[in-house]
Amino acid sequence: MNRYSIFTLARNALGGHRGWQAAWRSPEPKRRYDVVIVGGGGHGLATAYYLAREHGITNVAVLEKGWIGGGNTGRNTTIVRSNYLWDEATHLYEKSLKLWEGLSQELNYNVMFSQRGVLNLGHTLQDMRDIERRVNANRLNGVDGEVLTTVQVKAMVPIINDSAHARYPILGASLQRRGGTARHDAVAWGFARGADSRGVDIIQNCEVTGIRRDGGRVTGVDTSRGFIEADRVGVVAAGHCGVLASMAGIRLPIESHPLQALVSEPIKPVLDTVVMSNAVHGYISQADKGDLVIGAGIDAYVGYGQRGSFSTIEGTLAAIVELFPTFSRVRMNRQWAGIVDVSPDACPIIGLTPVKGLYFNCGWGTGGFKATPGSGWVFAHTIARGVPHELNASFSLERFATGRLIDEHGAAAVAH
Amino acid sequence: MLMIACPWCGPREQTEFAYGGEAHIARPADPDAVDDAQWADYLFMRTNPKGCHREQWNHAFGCRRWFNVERDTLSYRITSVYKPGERPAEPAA
Amino acid sequence: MTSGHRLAEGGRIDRLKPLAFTFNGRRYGGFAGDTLASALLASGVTLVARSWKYHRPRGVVGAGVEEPNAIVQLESGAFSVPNARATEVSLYEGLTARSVNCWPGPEIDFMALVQLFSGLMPAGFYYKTFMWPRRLWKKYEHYIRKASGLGEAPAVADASTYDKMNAYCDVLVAGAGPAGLAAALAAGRSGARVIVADEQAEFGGSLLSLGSAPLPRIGGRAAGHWLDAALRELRAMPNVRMLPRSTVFGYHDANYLTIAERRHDHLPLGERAGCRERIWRVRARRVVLATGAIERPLVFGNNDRPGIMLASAASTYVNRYGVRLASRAVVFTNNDSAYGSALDLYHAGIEVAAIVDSRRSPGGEVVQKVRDASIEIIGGSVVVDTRGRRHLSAVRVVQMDGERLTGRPRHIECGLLAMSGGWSPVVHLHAQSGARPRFDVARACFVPGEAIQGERSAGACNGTFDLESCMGEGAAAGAQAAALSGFVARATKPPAVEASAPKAQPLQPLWLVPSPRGVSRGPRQFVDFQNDVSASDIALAAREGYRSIEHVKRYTALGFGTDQGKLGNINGMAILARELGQEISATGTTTFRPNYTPVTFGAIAGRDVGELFEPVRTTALHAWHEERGAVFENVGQWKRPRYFPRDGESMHEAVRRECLAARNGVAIMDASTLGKIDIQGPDAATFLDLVYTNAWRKLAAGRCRYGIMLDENGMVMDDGVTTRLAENRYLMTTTTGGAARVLAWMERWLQTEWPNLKVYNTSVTDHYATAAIVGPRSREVLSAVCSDIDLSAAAFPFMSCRQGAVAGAAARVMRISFSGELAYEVNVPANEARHVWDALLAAGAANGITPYGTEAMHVLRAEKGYIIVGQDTDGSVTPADLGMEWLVSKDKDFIGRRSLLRPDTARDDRKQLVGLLSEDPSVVIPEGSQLVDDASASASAPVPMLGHVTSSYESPALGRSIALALVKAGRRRTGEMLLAPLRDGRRIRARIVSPVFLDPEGTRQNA
Amino acid sequence: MRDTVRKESPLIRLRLDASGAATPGDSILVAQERPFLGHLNIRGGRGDARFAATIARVLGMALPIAPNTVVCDRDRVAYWLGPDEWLLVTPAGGDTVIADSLREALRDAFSAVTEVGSGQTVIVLQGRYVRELLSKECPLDLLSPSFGPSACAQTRLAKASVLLRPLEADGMELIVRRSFAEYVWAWLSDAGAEYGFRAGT
Ligand SMILES: Cc1cc2nc3c(=O)[nH]c(=O)nc-3n(C[C@H](O)[C@H](O)[C@H](O)COP(=O)(O)OP(=O)(O)OC[C@H]3O[C@@H](n4cnc5c(N)ncnc54)[C@H](O)[C@@H]3O)c2cc1C
Ligand SMILES: NC(=O)c1ccc[n+]([C@@H]2O[C@H](COP(=O)([O-])OP(=O)(O)OC[C@H]3O[C@@H](n4cnc5c(N)ncnc54)[C@H](O)[C@@H]3O)[C@@H](O)[C@H]2O)c1
Ligand SMILES: Cc1cc2nc3c(=O)[nH]c(=O)nc-3n(C[C@H](O)[C@H](O)[C@H](O)COP(=O)(O)O)c2cc1C
Ligand SMILES: [Zn+2]
Repeated sequence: MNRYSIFTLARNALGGHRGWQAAWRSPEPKRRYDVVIVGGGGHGLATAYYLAREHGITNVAVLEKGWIGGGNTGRNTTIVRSNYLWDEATHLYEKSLKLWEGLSQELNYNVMFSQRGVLNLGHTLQDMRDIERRVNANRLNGVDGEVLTTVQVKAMVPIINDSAHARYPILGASLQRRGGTARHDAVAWGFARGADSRGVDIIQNCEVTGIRRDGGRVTGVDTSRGFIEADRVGVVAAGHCGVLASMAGIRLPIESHPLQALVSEPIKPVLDTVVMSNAVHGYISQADKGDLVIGAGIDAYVGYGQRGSFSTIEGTLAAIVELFPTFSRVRMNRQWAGIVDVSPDACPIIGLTPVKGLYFNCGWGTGGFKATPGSGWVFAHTIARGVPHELNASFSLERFATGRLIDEHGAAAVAH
Repeated sequence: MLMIACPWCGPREQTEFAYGGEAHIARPADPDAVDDAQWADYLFMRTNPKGCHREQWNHAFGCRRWFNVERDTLSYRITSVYKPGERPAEPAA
Repeated sequence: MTSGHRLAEGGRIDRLKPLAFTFNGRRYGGFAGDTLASALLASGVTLVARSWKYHRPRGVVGAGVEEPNAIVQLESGAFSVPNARATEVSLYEGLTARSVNCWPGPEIDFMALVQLFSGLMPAGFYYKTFMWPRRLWKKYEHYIRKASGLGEAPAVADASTYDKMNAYCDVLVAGAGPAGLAAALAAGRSGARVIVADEQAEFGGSLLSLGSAPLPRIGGRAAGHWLDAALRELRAMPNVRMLPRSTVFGYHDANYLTIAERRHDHLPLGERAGCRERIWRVRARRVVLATGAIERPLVFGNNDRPGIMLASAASTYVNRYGVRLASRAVVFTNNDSAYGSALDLYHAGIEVAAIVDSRRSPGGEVVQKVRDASIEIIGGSVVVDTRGRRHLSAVRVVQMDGERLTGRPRHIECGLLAMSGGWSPVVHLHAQSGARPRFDVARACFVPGEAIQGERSAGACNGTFDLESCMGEGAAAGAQAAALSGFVARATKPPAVEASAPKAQPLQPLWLVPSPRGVSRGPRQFVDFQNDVSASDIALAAREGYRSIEHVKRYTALGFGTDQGKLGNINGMAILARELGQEISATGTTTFRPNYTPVTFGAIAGRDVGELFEPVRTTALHAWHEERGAVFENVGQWKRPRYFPRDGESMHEAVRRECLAARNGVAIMDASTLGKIDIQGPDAATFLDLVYTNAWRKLAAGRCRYGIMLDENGMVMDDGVTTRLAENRYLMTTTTGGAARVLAWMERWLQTEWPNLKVYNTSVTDHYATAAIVGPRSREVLSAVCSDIDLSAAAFPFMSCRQGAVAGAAARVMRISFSGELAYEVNVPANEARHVWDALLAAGAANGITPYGTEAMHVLRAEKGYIIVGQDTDGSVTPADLGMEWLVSKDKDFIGRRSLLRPDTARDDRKQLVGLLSEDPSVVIPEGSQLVDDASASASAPVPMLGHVTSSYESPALGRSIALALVKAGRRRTGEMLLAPLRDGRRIRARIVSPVFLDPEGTRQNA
Repeated sequence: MRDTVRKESPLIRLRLDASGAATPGDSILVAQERPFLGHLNIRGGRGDARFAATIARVLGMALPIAPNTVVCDRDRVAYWLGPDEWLLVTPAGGDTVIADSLREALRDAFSAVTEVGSGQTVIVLQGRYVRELLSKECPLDLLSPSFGPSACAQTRLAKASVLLRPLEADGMELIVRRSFAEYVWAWLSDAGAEYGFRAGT
């Protein structure tokens, strides 16, 4: 593997950059692997990477029906934070955040993880109570958090509408300074390169069309490129996990919905912080390229079309202009959607299934990008050991039968 | 942007409606007769298909009636609309 | 014949209307009808921008929405527009614009120093660098950010307003070139409702750019006359709506299209009135796409210098705007259409030094015409490089044999290079509709594929490039669309076209001009001008394994710009295909998404900002509250008085006064926002038994009962008091925020799960206003205005309801209490509310009746340990958690019951509602505080938490602070001391007590 | 006694009574509130043939059976709201008497009659551009001639629910909920400014 650095870059510049190797190979699938990972999004690639790195399991294939990172990993608003409400969620996302903090160096691939701070605005008295509760819990859990007044919010984000006469005036906010954004595509590519260099086969344009089992055990997967044998299969297919579950004859408490996003034309830097608002429902950051990256709402209906309703975009931009009146004349350049896998408690399902050797990692819904390294880390552990890590033990499928939900809806914070 | 034919009011725009999720999930007649897993199945498990989906909609800004829609979740095309208690029209051969 | 850079005659500009404008601080002149781009070119300004990454000098390349380079900041202050395309900006008097992304200006740009390092900056270089040392990334990124972005967001709020319109039509025609106009005429004549939209200021599309030379005749008259007549006819049709300056920017499901109409920006600032832009949301039965085609640039060395532009753009500047682009030009092409451009230049008096044609032996009618004009044609040759500092000065032409360059290079001096690599049909809307364009090898372009929705493409966007066929297709598509919408379209023959584009010789695909030194070492061959993506970047991406066109797009930023790759994408795809040894069809396109061109946020937000962002719901007593100086709180969409400060009072003082009045005298509150649902029918009790946890059948008429309802997961979702008005009639109250949700919830169960239950629900939230009269003196006050109800405790006990007249209004009076005091809630028709309220205040004046708001209400209820759903619960709380097992019937089913039996939900050590008393009674524990026990208080993170404070107040009645909290196994811990560690380092000690702080026996409310 | 009760309409705070009369014209669009009318919500008829007959007998008029239509009878208008739901709008004060007699007559039928007159109000718009104005944020095809007198529709206007009824000669009646009335009015006057929106009495 070529090392990436300013020196190798300079050296290659002399040769017209013709010396670079492929970041990952494009091998033909083998007949058998120790572990097959279904889904070449960030989570699947991270799982393969950590399987190889942490557990020495390298006879692994990542099967991706399209191009790696082309699912939600490549179409999300890239917000990373760990200030969740419930302990279980906080610990999982904090593990992830810690991994983010060294990820570029670890992968030798700059994923542009940018800790520019995440603000969650409060607009009602109850919002503020919830913010207090969450920030207090975060700090006791060892996660950084602050509660800001309106004046402090304004000082951080001078262009925000702090009018007391706004329909829903800003009453304050929570701030996690270690939160921020990352370059989504680079995350997929960096993990792919890391996994590939440790022997993992990344196989694109390979759609899993069936999950074979022998009684209660998984034996492999049928794909658009033939049958691939494996006695451990980890499914990390986000919006498509329901489809894959039905291939294995199991049902999941998941619905797949379109979640839209949009970007403005690139403008000079004006917004240095990630701003999220639940009550006014908009969230926004400015990418390093200059475009404003804006998350639009989720459409209520089940949808696999990677597109949503225009009315949702209208509502989102009204919220953005309400929060940032000076953005009124900025123009929207492009919009798109992903397919998010929403669970009843807005928390993921990571663990074993009734089928032996078959593992699922899904339900990240509108907020799993930030979990990418952590999710891969715990899932690798779960697959390697056959039991969940303590960080994901609570995120089992059984919780829906026992009632032990981890209800992040209660946090009254959008889960991005 | 869907156009949904309310069985009473006729075609109306999506923004007049509220979505209600998968249809034909019957509440267990005797909840005590089912075990926790079966109850969880009723409460949470969804078929969530990529393709033909039968789902509930409510004409919230109109006649406030609930009804069923059969819709393709990939193309978003609506293939049938029918009242509660009815079955969808068989697709024309 | 010419004066400077403007032709003496011709074009659609009005030379009698000169306009002055400012660009980069210098004043220039133009004419009405100009765009900013044409006016700049006619003023001799060709260097208008610097490129995004390398800060290379750039000029105008196109003449329309495809323009990647000429991005300007228009105006300033509240009128500022970032990233306007000079080619789209209509000139007006006083226009001010400046270049973006360069400092101090495009001529001298210090940022251009980065060109020295451009070798270190191939595609994706940042993924390989800026990683060490780790902590410096923030700094690196700071500079990366500074260098990025084009224009600037305005610094002040927008002064303009925006509008939206819903519209239905039978036929929507997108694009009003010859194909679109033919379609609109055919459909319009049938009587169908037609909308025809075009993004340009004038209708006519490519007809507006026709030169005087090979001028086609349509229907026997000059093309311009045909156009005028067509527009006259369309304007006269009442069923046709014409929308100029209107871009169809999105094609959504179910033939729903969105159009952005720009109504203002072509006017001088002082003349702008009404809304600036209007979004049309169109439901079309059928759609005719007639969006034309965009010419393709050619990819060769240093193909980005100012002075190099599309051949069709050159024609447009000459023909439509009368711009004399240069004195000497070279044309570089692989197809016939640029020959027309050469003739346009020639007829405008521009010397055409040569046509460089990659085809070995160009021939045919148009070629002959060029030969007749004594223009040299250099066949089988390509331009491989160009010269010039800030403007093109010469091109280097080499013979090409297959892929090989041969022979001696030849330098030709010129100030304009007009290039044409063929045409790309604008298949964007077709693709957005869900259809898949397919690559047509013969025509070497993507053309529309099979339609998925009710649309059809006609004209150049369909890959049809001669005028007569374009019009024929348009007319046919328009007639068909009308017919499919149920109209009878008379089969009118499309007008005959004479002398349109003469029979063409086939184009020779030329996606990448071979580079003399190889793609990676030779001069940069730009593919995407805006994002500085060159052919070598694409090759590098392919080499590094980014093989999908989607990866290449994301790795190189190809097509990521404000132009969305309208010029460059196709060349990029073809270059990638070549690198991978694939067919172009195998490489495919990236996904076409809205918006076709960028749309203003404000327009999409429309009126839903400011005052109209969300409805403000107010009660019938709102005016009174305002008069009394209430401070309001948002509760859902409602405005509720939070407290009523008297002169100079703080909130604290006001709330204290209000609470004491309720406890000691009499106080009054507007409770109208509570949801009220009139439930009628023989099965009403059965139904209530299902939606509430407790039992309802035995409640006597005239009696009230508190109930909580659960979601099916067993968690508390709402609560309230319901009154049995009659045998088969109940009046349910809900929380303010929950009213709509609860009604919808109940309707859903009734209609879908239990349709056999005979129950009707009717919302009466708005019909009744409610005044709560609270306090030991409340009976006295009420009796003064209500003589026909016996208010004595015996005749009208707690939790019952009576009908009678209050201040003359027909009222329902409920003796219920959310404060623990003797209290009455008076419901009257809202139209009569103010009358009754005034009477109650007058009657209570002697007793010092005190209006109170939600804050005092919260204190009063907390003293009694009454919960607020949403504050003391959060969607994960069961009745048992709240200590309300007594409200949960064991003898019947109800929604959520089964869930309560699950092992986790039935645990008895869940978080439970308790009271908390801080050790220091003067300390109010902040709401949201987390609670820990002594043992873990000094532990390091993660500190185990036991629960949190949900409500916390100073209680005037108790003379100390009180709080409610949810605590793990809280009831068992009663008496234990917990700690609330605050963020400021303080730790508040508090003891767990019963949540009922006041009058647990209920003597006061039963008084 | 009741007569002495002072009433206030949902739009009282706008002081429309002070705004004077205006006549609709090409550049003027006039809006008026019709306050204090009687509004009765009537439910019933699910599988009960007698219901319609009883209503017709008591009211002396039939309820509209076709969805989204109205039946007008002198000064009363009955609106179809749903397959078992109607709205009857009567002159001021007329609702109480009718409600009582309906309840009496429908004593044995599964039905509900509910006064909602204070919970909503009527706004009448008049002028050439009324439908265009409403089209801005109402998703119905209002410019279609099929939405004419005798039709009605419950729909959405911006973020409020409204019940629309076309009147003769460019008129449109809007029935809105009390707590949304000021919002709807504010929206109408903002969006209607370009058509010369005026309050009339
Ligand atoms: C608009 C939007 C905004 C968001 N914003 C945020 C945010 O700000 N912060 C945040 O933390 N999260 C956010 N999310 C959520 C986040 O994107 C996802 O949770 C996360 O990226 C999921 O990663 P993944 O790797 O599990 O899924 P994906 O990246 O979707 O990967 C799953 C992969 O599985 C593949 N696949 C599916 N079926 C098959 C099959 N049968 N065979 C083979 N392969 C298959 C898919 O092609 C896909 O590539 C957002 C999501 C969206 C859509
Ligand atoms: N000689 C050649 O090779 C060649 C190639 C291409 C076109 N042509 C000529 O060009 C003409 C094509 O006619 P046509 O009518 O098909 O196209 P056109 O280019 O004349 O008209 C298309 C119109 O649609 C507008 N438009 C495009 N997208 C739009 C959108 N999303 N919203 C609103 N407006 C939009 C454009 O601004 C333009 O005005 C013919 O005369 C043809 O001969 C010739
Ligand atoms: C964080 C982020 C920033 C983006 N910025 C841009 C941008 O500046 N320009 C652009 O054209 N698209 C941008 N996109 C959108 C992509 O072009 C693309 O629409 C998205 O990845 C979804 O893929 P699809 O449209 O091919 O389905 C961005 C996407 C993301 C997730
Ligand atoms: Zn309906």
